[in-house]
Order: sequence, then structure tokens, then C-alpha cells
Amino acid sequence: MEENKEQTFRQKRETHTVPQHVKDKLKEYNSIKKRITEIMGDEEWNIPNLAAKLEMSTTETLYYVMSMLKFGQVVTTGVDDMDEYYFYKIKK
Amino acid sequence: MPSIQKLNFDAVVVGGGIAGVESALNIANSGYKVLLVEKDLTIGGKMILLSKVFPTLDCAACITTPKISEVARHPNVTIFTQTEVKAIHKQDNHYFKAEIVKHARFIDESNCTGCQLCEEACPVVVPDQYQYGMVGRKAAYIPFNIASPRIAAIDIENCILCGACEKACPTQCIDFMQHDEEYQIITRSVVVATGFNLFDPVKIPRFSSETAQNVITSMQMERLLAPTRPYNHVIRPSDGRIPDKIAYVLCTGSRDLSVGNPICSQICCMYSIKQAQLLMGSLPMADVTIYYINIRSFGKGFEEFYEQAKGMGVNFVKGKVGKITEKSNGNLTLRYEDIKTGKLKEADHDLVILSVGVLSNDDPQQFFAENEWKKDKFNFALQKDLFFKPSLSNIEGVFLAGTTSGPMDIPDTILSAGAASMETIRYIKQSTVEI
Amino acid sequence: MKKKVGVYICHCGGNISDYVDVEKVREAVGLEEGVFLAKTTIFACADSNQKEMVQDIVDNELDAVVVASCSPKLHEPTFRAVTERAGLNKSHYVHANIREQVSWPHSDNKLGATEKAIHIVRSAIAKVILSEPSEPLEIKTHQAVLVIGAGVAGMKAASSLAKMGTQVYLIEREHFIGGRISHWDVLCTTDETGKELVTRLYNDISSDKNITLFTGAELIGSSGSMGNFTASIKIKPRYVKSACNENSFEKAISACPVEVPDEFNFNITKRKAIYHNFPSEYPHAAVIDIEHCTRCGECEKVCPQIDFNQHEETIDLKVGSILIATGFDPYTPHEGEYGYQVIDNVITLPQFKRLVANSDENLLWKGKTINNIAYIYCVGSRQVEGENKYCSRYCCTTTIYSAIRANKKFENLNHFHFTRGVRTYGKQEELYHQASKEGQVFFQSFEDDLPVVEKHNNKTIVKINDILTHKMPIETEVDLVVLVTGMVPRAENNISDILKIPKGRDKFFNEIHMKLRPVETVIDGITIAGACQGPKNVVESINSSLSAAIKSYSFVREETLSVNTLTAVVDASLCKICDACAKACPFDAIHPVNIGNKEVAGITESVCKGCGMCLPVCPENAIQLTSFTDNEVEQMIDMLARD
Amino acid sequence: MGIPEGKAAKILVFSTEKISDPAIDMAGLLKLHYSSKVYTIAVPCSSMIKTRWILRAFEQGFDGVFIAADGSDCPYGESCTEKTGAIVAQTHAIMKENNIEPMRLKMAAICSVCSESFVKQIKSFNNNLVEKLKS
Amino acid sequence: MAKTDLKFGKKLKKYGAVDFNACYNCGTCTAVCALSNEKDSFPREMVRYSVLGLSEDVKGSLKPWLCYYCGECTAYCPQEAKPGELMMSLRRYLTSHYDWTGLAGLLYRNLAAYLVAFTLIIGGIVGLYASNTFQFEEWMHYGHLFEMLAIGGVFAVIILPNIIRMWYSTVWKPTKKFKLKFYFKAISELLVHMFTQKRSLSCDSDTKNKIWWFEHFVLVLSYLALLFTTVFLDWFSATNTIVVVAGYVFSGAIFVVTTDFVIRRMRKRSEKSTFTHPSDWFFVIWLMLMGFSAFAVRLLVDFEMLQSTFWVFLIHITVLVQWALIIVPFGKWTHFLYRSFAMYFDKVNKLSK
Repeated sequence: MEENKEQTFRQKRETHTVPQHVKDKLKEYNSIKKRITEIMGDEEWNIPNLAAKLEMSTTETLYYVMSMLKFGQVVTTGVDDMDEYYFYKIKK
Repeated sequence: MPSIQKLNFDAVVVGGGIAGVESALNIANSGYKVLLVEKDLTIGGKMILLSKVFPTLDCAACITTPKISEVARHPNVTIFTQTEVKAIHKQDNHYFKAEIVKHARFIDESNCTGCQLCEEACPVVVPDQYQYGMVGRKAAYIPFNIASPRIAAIDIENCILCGACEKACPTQCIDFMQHDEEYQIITRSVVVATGFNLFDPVKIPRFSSETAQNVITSMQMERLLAPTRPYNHVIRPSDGRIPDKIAYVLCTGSRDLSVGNPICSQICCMYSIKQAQLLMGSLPMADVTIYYINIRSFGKGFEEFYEQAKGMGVNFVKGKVGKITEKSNGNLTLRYEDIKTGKLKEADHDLVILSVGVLSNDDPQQFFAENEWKKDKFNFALQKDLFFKPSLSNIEGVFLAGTTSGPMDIPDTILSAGAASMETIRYIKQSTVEI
Repeated sequence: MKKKVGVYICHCGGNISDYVDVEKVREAVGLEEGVFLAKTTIFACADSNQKEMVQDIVDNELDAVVVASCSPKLHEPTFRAVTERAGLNKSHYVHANIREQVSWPHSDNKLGATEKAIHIVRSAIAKVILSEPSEPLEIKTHQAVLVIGAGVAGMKAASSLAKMGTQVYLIEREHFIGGRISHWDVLCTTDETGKELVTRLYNDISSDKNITLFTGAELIGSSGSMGNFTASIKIKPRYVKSACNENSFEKAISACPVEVPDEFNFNITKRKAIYHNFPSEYPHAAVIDIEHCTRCGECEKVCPQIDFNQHEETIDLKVGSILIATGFDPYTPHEGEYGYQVIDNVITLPQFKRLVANSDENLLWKGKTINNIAYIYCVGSRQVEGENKYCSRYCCTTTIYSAIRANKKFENLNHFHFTRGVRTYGKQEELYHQASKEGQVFFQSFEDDLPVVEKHNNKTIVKINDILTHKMPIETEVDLVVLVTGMVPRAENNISDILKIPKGRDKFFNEIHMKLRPVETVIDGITIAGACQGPKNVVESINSSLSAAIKSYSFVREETLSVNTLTAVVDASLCKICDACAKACPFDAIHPVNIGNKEVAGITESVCKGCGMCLPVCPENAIQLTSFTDNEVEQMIDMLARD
Repeated sequence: MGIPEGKAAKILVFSTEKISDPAIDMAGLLKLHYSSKVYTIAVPCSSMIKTRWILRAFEQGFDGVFIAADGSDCPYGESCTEKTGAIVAQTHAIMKENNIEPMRLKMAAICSVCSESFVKQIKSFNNNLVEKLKS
Repeated sequence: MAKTDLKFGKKLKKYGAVDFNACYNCGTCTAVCALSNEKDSFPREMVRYSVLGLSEDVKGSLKPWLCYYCGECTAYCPQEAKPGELMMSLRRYLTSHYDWTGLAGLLYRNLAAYLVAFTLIIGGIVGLYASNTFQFEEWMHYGHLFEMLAIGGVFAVIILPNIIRMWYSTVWKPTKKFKLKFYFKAISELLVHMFTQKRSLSCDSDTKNKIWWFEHFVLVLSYLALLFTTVFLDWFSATNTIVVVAGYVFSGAIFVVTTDFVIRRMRKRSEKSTFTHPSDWFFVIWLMLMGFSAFAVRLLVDFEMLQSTFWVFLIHITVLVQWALIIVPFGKWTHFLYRSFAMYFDKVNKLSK
């Protein structure tokens, strides 16, 4: 029984096909995440600067950075002098 | 196809929000067996998602969690989450037959420890519905930290069946072979605590909520302020900037015949004042302006709370906002008449919160179809005998708890749930039917 | 034996951790002697954390637990229950209040707050290490409930409790039941009248054998505690025998020469010293107002049922729980407030409602036909100068509804509402819409510029700088001014003194917690229902009354109730039986007993309430209170003092 | 001993579980600020406080002890005020004998909603202590 | 000090106002109105004055004329208080207030009076015809003469005094200032608004409104041009091809545009055409009839059939007389004039501030 349980996702594959858009979305997320990680490097970034570099809207950039923050891949390091934007950094 | 399972209860409580939880607890405490049915992954309803509650500023979680954990442990209460009520039929001899479907969670509920290792392992990220899409979540996930039950669930719609979670799970509780389970419940009584829906501001295009990122609803702001918040700070969704001119637009979708909801939602003034106070606390430099028609701070301690907000420097402007226009930098121009002076004004803000109103939830209409669930003219459940027995519905043996019968705040909801459970217990006690 | 203590420090989702460095607290207390584990948690009260605590206790064989979070009034019972579930005695749990008494009042001083939190948690640890296990006391409950006040909330609670099989004593201070609802005509938002509702409720209670109703009855004393109260009730006589003959009463009433203002109509009419119930009051009987009766004997001549020999009685009722539903009084404006008692056509809302109810074809005030009516809102509520800062909640709606109903009953009425912002919350908004549509006029002012009522040459004029018309000064000539008076707690209500129920800032009875325990008071076993807790409309009162009923029911449902009581304990070896403690005890719980041939002070556990009044008076320091022993208190002091 | 310049006095408050402690809680709820050197021990009734506890507090370094008494609201009966008063008087006498300033022990009735009054009382007590015990 | 007077609101209902009492003063109407601005905020102020019965403030205000009834305020009013319709009614009320004869008010409040007036004119024309004293040419001649006389007479006796009364109420009474130079300075305002109604273009910028404005613009120009052509160039008797063709074009344009307006009012698609007072119907229908009958008469002239179908000319002359004696001095036609003068006076008032 225990043995079988390990494999339930395989069994499920027989009856359930993963929709293409789900796979595409995952690819997209991972590629953007990779780009963000590369761009950010060791430096602190705020959302507008990062978005400009990514050539993506600030709204979307925020979504990705916040998700990465939630999953512990990014940390908040501080806030700029104008108290306008927070800085984020890749967590090493 | 697995066979339909049959269970008997004294009461079925539909809806696991605060009203349902309170009702279930009261009934169970009187020695009756209760089934609490919740369609979401967690009980706690809307209240558990809130930041703090007026007028005491207790954190919402501090109030909900003790009740929730009490109900979760109660020997007389069975909780079904992720479960839909398909139909409830009244039987001739004074009991109800309820058809319910418990959707597969793909997790063995009794073995999950909530360790979140599956969540860590899962590679899929999709917008988090509990955070109004402001941040992502995994396909294997726990809704939020204080969810009850605090166990994982697999979002099969977005799962790529990679098996990472199954490999990561230390208790082998992930089971992709789970199916939806059908139940037939025999019960003597039903408590409807299905709660309310929030007004969708997309129905008012002149508020630009669909196009302007920085026009958000009050529920989104609750999330931004809550301990289980999507961002770690209060920042605006368009670009992560810390807002410093914040506006509240009261009566969005309430007291408004032009959107078909003529009644007052009873809570928006107060939750907006509360949020304003919290914002003043977390963003001391920010200006918060509340645009209102009438401030309805009518409950115990509410007026004092309103005065307190004024004292803290929250700016109250009498006048309903007519139009919100987005500017290129994401800031917003609000057009309103300042009633005090009678002049049309325009004001710029960098974050606008639409204090959306309370609408009825029409779910009961679906599952009570054949018994003719009756509604009042505002689409809320009909209270058959308003003064004598406010929690009576038009169907004998079916009782109304909380916002099913109209907008109310949390204290009123709890009192209403208390009344509903009292009537339910009385009804069960008097019914002599053997089931 | 050294105890292994587990310490949990709660973030309270920022409520604490925003001001107190919880990690620092954890580090500091983690080093204390006896502390086996110290953790921080976002929400200590969350179910998941509770489970984790149970797991920790079991896995690590902890002996005692401290949670530092909000006030013990909120969550001490929660965590006591957690430790009990893990198999510990509930005394081995101590709660440290680092929210209400640390993070909130010291939000201006984060360092100080953290420092204070560390001290408080340390003292809690010190206490829990010294704690002795205690066993709950089983007490036999009186399966009966005393309901005070036979208004809508009291009657509803009484009838619900009785239907659950509980014995109910329903006492009403007046000679007639019905409370405030009996005064009102049609209740918003239905067509049902107060009379109809009261009749239904009365039929319900009078037909139930589980309910004993006492009218003219007042609570004058109470002793005992949850499950076991003895309430002393004083019952005023009616001076009229209950067997009643309609005709002879009518004769007696017309014979009576004494006329006094009728409080049922809020003094706009007069009644005799012997009077009848109104159609909306029960029981259907007459009563003599002995204060105003001159004993002229005219009534006795025509009515054989009069009996001046009846006298006041006092009875004791044994009950397990007390439900208070004493309701409210309408605010009485002071002389000159918007012309009250100075201008002859200024009346209060209750008076107006009685006027409308009592008038048939024409609405007359002092013989003159009324066409234009001004309503001045928030009289006695939302006061800037006075004490009543609160909103009375029901007045906006009830005034608007009264005006709408008056329009249905009389022709050619114009209504002018001088508001502070209309608060017809919820579905009641519909009434505001309807009233406006009917052409009723609403003005508004803020608290800093209120309307003025003036009389010039026999004309009554209301002036306002109307903010809805860019503060334009506007005057309106009216025939009648109605002061929309708010709710205040019942006057001459010494129940809070007798039962020791605390009042809130608004002087209404205070619940323990608006959301967690909205109908309970700090005195276990005593619940509050309806408008005595705060302004409410009828539906809200009924909801609160049923909630209170179910809570009271929980105290009397079982034959026994297990309670945690603190008790005083005498160290027999030290006691020299001087009698000082027995004298100090307010509950007569201390009597001499023989222990091993020695006469010492003995404490009756079931009577002792754990107030500790006997402690300081003992010259030998022979008495200790459980959970507050010298050792415990002094250790706590030491820990708080430690640098 | 003495209170250094610019520092607040260290005060031990005996509050009562049902009456004055809720008022102190409410002071927090209303965000009324007072010195963080004020510590509270809640007991069932103010008339149970032993003199030796108070003396212990002074011994251990508290500058002042404040008894937030039930007053006439006491759930255990009317005699509370009088009894608490007696304890204070007795303690004052012992304090005098031991050369402890009697003003370092103060009693005031704090009702269950007297948050503002509590904060006011504790502030003035602190000021008096600081004045008296300046080092 | 202002005094409340609930009779005023009841009076306004006779001019077509409905439900404005339901207003709870949220200001949405003002906030959504594209023509409203900080200096001139409406319509809520007008709604408020009407509810309280502050008739003096209403009479002294030019704001009702600043509104072009796009209908947004009514569409978004959360209380369904129909502020747009109130503004329309206030214009009717003000028209009768300015009118010294009192006839405008009588006609607005009373449909029967309208019908009687129309019938009397029909009777007069038919009577004249039946009396047989006129020949065909005489009809044509006197008809033409009547037009000139009517224009001059109505203007001198009714319209001019009414405009002066309007000036008295809205400029002199509230401000008590008179500086001639401001009147010269502001004159362009009058002309521009009279011919273009350009203000209405600022009403919500959707294309439908632009079409409406264009149609309206065409109508105004065609109307004025046709007036000029028939009166001064004596179109029916003219032989100059340019004049003849221009007449056809103008009358045709009037006919087409007004037909579209009538259809809109019948369909009630947009907010502004939901409510229609009898005076609105008369205005568009008579304009339509005028365009059509003028077109028909000229056509018959050109085909030399007019003599045999003389009744067509009689219809035309009847419509014309009704138009000139009823609708122009007392009906909705005056709005065209008062609106332009309102802009003019408003400018004057602002300059003198």
C-alpha cells in the first residue's frame, strides 16, 4: 500500500491530462524568475528600476518579486531616502 | 463510481464563517450532533481574512481562531471543508435530506501535519485567490497560516502532476487518486450561514477599478493590512510604491439604486475608519481621506471610534466621489462635490480604496429550489417573523444566522448566530421524529 | 521536583511584535531556569499553534506552560484548555499580558516595551514554577434562571429558556409587563404594532408552566455565585385583588379624585391614582399608585376588589443564572435644551409617538392643528458637551418611520428633519429614501453648529446653517418641535450595585468582549440582553436576548457545574484561632474546626469565593490563597524588580 | 538609592482581576501611554494584599507601589474599600518605622473603565516619586 | 434669512419635475457632470434649492441654462432623483418666470391651453380661407408679410422685455452692478453660443453626443438660414436658382434632423430622451412640419401645382403662424435664446466679480 502511494501522481496521469496553458504558465514564471535573479545579482533593486530593466510592467514585476519574497527567494533590505520604494535583494 | 455515504445529524450548518462556527458551537454545546459544511478550503469565512476589527482593534484572527479551534475540536461537530451543498429536500415527516459533495483535496486530511514541505517542493506558481491575486501561491498549498484545518490541498486545475509534493511529503498523505465523495445527510434542522458577497466595483466603470491598478477594494486593503498579508508592507499594487495620499470611496455599490442595491451595507463606514486608523499607524506620513455621504457609526463604541479617527487626523470629506481617472504615473484624480461648500472639486491620490458594499449570497436559492427559499426585496433571506423570531426562514426547520438575512457587523452577526442556534436547539428539542 | 516549562511568545500578528522585539524576549526568557523551550508564534491562539503546543507538551514532557500574549481576559481560558488537553493540570498554566499592558500602552517606547515584556514573562515563569495543581469544584446548580425585566428582550429570553425545560422566574419592576415596546405603535420596519408583539410574547410566557412571572417586583439583594445564586426579590402590592370585574374597576377609576401625569404617555396625558393597563400592557388588571393615593376611599365604595391591606413581600429565589434585560430610558432633555420645557410646543420623540398613537382624525397639540413638524436629532446622543458620546442607533430610523406613519394617518403634514447625518443603516435605508421621496425635508449640521429653536411672536422657528446647502442659514416655521431623544440606561437601576456588574464608558452594562463573549459579564453566570447593554432596535434586542438565553442555559443545563475557584487555605500549624479571619470574611466561610485536637479556623470550600480578604488580617500569616501564595507573589515581585 | 535624572520611577501596581485590571487593559486599548517601568500584578481583590508583599517590593527596588483598588465596585462586597484602606494605613505605619517614605505607597480606586484616570494617577505618582527620590 | 417653502417644489412638478425630493445630497450628479466646475457647480445645488423651496435663489441663478441635459446625472443618481429632468423643468419654470405675459407658464402647466391656442389658430386660418376674401397671390403676399411682422412684433413685444426681465433677475438683482464695458467684452460669448452651442460639446465625450451636437448645429444653422431665405429673400416667390436650391437644402435639413429627434424621443434610448414634456414634442414636431411643409410648398411652386393644391400652403401657413405666435415666444424656442443670454450674463457676472 505504502509503495503504491508514492506513485499516485503517476496513476493520476493516466486519467488526467495537464492542460497546455498550465505548462506554459509554469515555463513563463520560471523564465521570468530566472531573469529577475540574473538581473538582480547581488544588488538592491526597487520595483520601477527592475521593471525598466525587465521591460515589464511595474504591476507584473511586483507580482513576481512579491511571490519570490513569499517563497523566501528574495528579501527586503530597506527603503529609499524618499520613503517611496522598498529595496529587494536575492536571498543568498 | 463510489457509493453515496449516509450520515445522520441533528443539525447541518451551511457556511463555516463566523456565524456558522458560532451556531455550530452553540448547538454542539447543547449536546447535539452538528455537521458544519464549508465550500472553501478553510473555515473562518471572510472574517479570518480581515486585519483587525472595529471598534476594539483586536486582530480578527484573535477573535476567530479560538472559536475556530474550539469548533474544530468539538466532539459533537463534524466539519466538511471544500464541500458543496447540492440540494436540501424537506421530507414530509419533519426532517431534511441533504445531498452534498465533498471535493477531493488530494490530501489525506488526518495525516497532514501542515509542515508545508509539499508547498516548498511544488514548482507551480499561480495567483493566490486568498490574496486577491496580489501575490502567487503554489499548486500544493495551505491557504494561509491561520487556516483551519491547517493542512495542504492540491489545486488540481493547475497541477502539472510532477510528483514533487508526493516525494517531499514526510507522512505520505498526498493522494492523487482521491475522488469527490457524495454524501446523503439526514438532519433534523438546517442553519443557513452562507454569508454575503461583496459588490464588484467593475459594475461602476466610472471608478476605473478594472483598468487602474491603484484602485482597489476594501477587502484587498484588509489583506494588505492583515498579518497574513501578501506584501510585507503597505505598498500600492501598480508599482510597489509606499502610498502617501490615500482615499476611501464610501458607498461603493451601497445606497445606490443605479446599481440595484438601495440599502446601506452597515459595515463600510466602520471598516474604512478602522483601516484609516491602521494606515495612520503603519504609514505615519500618509494622508488618509474618507469621502462619505453619511458616517454610520451607530454601534457600541463606534461613534467614539469615529471621533478617535478624526482626532488622529483622518480627513473626512462629505461628498460622494463621482469619477476616478487614472493618470500616467498611476495616481488617480477623484472628482466629487464638496457638500460643505457646494463646490465641485478634484483631488489627486496615489491609492484609492473602494469601500464596497454587502450583497446577498444566492447559494441557498440553489440548494433549496424545491422548497421555495423566499427572499426579501433586497435579495436577502426572508425573515418570516421579524420581531418574534428573527432567525426563522420561510421553511420550517431552516434557520438563518448572520448576514444571510441582511448586512451586519461582527457583533451583530454573533448575536444573530446565537439567536439562530437557540431557535434551532428549541426546534430539535421539540421535534420528536426519530431519524 | 524541577518543572520543565514551555514558553510561547505571541506576535499577535503585529499587535505585539510591532512594538516588542519578541525574538529578544524569547532569547532572554529562554535562559531562565526551568525553561525548557521558548518559542515565538504569529498567533498563539491559532488552532495550528494550539496543536503544536499540545505536541510540544507531550513530546517534551513539559510540566508547565506560559503564553505571553493578549490580556488573560481574552485567551487565558483558551490556553488553559490547551494545557489540559495535553494532560497538564490547568494551574500549571500562567498567562502573561504583553499586549494590553505592554505593546499597546508603550507603543511609543519599543525598547522599554521589550524590557517590560521580558520582566513580565519572567515573573509568569516564576509563578508557574511554583504553581500547585488544583481540582475543579463540582457544584450543584439550581436549574432555574432569573430574568430581570419583562420587556421584549426579557420575555423572549424567558420563553425560550422555558421551552428548553428550564424553570424561569421573570421579574418586572412595573406592575405591567411589555417594557418600552408597549409604548410604541407600529414598529419599524413592519406593520406589526408594539401591542401585537407584546401580546404574542405575553401569550407565550403566560401559557408556559415553567415561567413564574412577578410584576411590581424588584431585585434587592443577591448572594452566591454561578450555578448557585440566591436572589432577594421585593414585591410591591397592587392593592387590588386579582379576581377582577371590569365594570367595578371602571367605576373605581372614575371615582378616584386624584389625577397625576401618565408616565405611559410620557406625561402628555393624565391618569388617576387607580389605573388600568394600556391595551399593550399585561396582565389585564388594575393597580393603585400608592404614592399618589390619598386614601380617600372613593374607589373602595364602588369596587369590592380594592384591598389596602395588601403589603410588600420579600421572597428569595434560588437560581443558577441571572439574565439582565432591564432595557433603557429615553433621554430626558434638560430644561432649555432646544427650548424643552421653555417653549410650549417642544416635545420629545416618545411623547410624539404617543401623541400620534392617541390621536385619531387630527393631529392636535394643545388644541392647535399640527401641519409642520421639526425633528431635532441627536438630542442626548453624540453629545459634544454632555456625557453621552455614543450614537443611540435606533433614533434616526424610528423618527423617519414615525413621520412616514404619521403621513399615512393624517393629512397635510410637512416634516423637517434637522439631522447630524442620517443613520438609517442596513435595510432601514429604504425608509429614508421613502421619506425623502414623500417630500420630507432633511437638513444637516455638524456638532459644532447645531440648529436653534426660537419662539418669536407666537411663531416657533428652527434655524440651521445647513451644510447640505453650503451652510446657508435657513429658517423654518413649524407648529411642533420633536426632540429625537436617544437611549440612556434605565434610571434608578441599582442592579449593577447588587450584582456587581461593571458599566462601560457609556454607562450601559458592559459585556466581557463584544465579539467573543458579547452577552456575558465579568460575573460568571450573569448575562445581559437587549438595550441594557447598549442601544438596540427590536430585532437586535431579540437576537441579543436569545444569545443571552442560550448562554444562561449553558449554566443551568446540567445538574452540576464544575468551577475553578480560588480558595483560602489555613496552615493549621500556625493558626491560633483569633477569629480575625472569620470577621473579615464577607461570605461567612470561616468557622472553627478541630484538626488533630486543635481548634483552628476552617474554610468551607464551596462557600469561599477566593477574595483573599482574610489573608492580610491574620496576625500569624497562617492563611494563603491558592495561586496567590506568599511564595508565588513574592517571586513575581522579585522577577519584576530584577534588573 | 534614588532615581537617576531623566528616568522614570519603577512602580509596582496591584490591580484587581475584575475591576481595575480591565481598566488598565483598556488604557492599552485606547493607546494611552504611560511609563514602561510600571508593572502590574493582578489579584482577585485589593483587600487581600499583604503588607509583606508591599515591603518586599520596596526591598527589591521598586520606587513605589500603587494599589489600584476596587473601591465600591468590588464584587466581593462593600467592605473592600475599608479593608484595603486599613492595609494601606497599617503598611504606612510600618514603612515609617523602617524609614521608608510613606508616599511611596499610594492607593486609589480605579473603576473598570477608569483608564484615563489610571494613567493620570500613575503619571502624577511617578512625578511625585521622581521629585522625592531624586538621586 | 432664507425660508423653507414646500409649495415651490409642488409647483415645479407642474413643469415636469419628478422625484427630485428623493435626493440625499451625495453630490454624484455634480461630480459626474462634465459641464460642472468649481465655479459653477450643479445640478445638486439646484436640486437642493428646489427641495427647500428657495425660489429666489432659483430665479437668480443662471445654472439651469448651463446644463445641456446629457443625462449622466440622472443615469448615475443613486436615489433616482432625476436631477437632469429637474434642470429641464427649472428651465421651463424660468422661461415662464421671465415671461411678462404669463402665457408661457400657462402653456407649460396646462396642455389644454396649448391645444386651445393651436386650435384657435387653425380656426382663424380656416375661417379666413372660408371667408373667401383672399386670392392665392394675396395669401402668398400676406403670408410673407406676416412672417416679417411676426418676427419683429414678437421680438419687440415679448422676447426683448423677457430678456430684460431675465437680466434683472439674474444680473441686476443678485449683483446690483452695471458696467457697460463688460457687456461689450462678453458679447462674443452670446454670439458663439447662440450659433454653435459649443458648450454642449463638453458633455460626455462619447460619439453619440457628438452626432447629436452636429445634428443640432445643422438644425440651428438651417433654421436661421431658412428664416433668412424665406423672409428676406422671399423664397417662395424667388426665381434665383441659388436661393431656390438653398431653400430646399435648408428645409430638407430641418426635416431630416427633426425627424431623427422625434424618433429618438419615441425610442427613449438615452437618458436625455426618456422624459418628454408636451412642449418638447410640439417643438420638434412643429419644426419638422415646418421644414416639410416649406419643402413641399416650394416643390409645388416649382412644379406650378400650388394653386391646385392650395391646402398644402394653408397647412404651411398654419404651422408657421402657430410656430411664430406660440412656440417662438412662449415655447421651447426661447431656450435657444435664454441659453445664449445665460452664457452672456454669466460672463458679465464673472467679469464684474
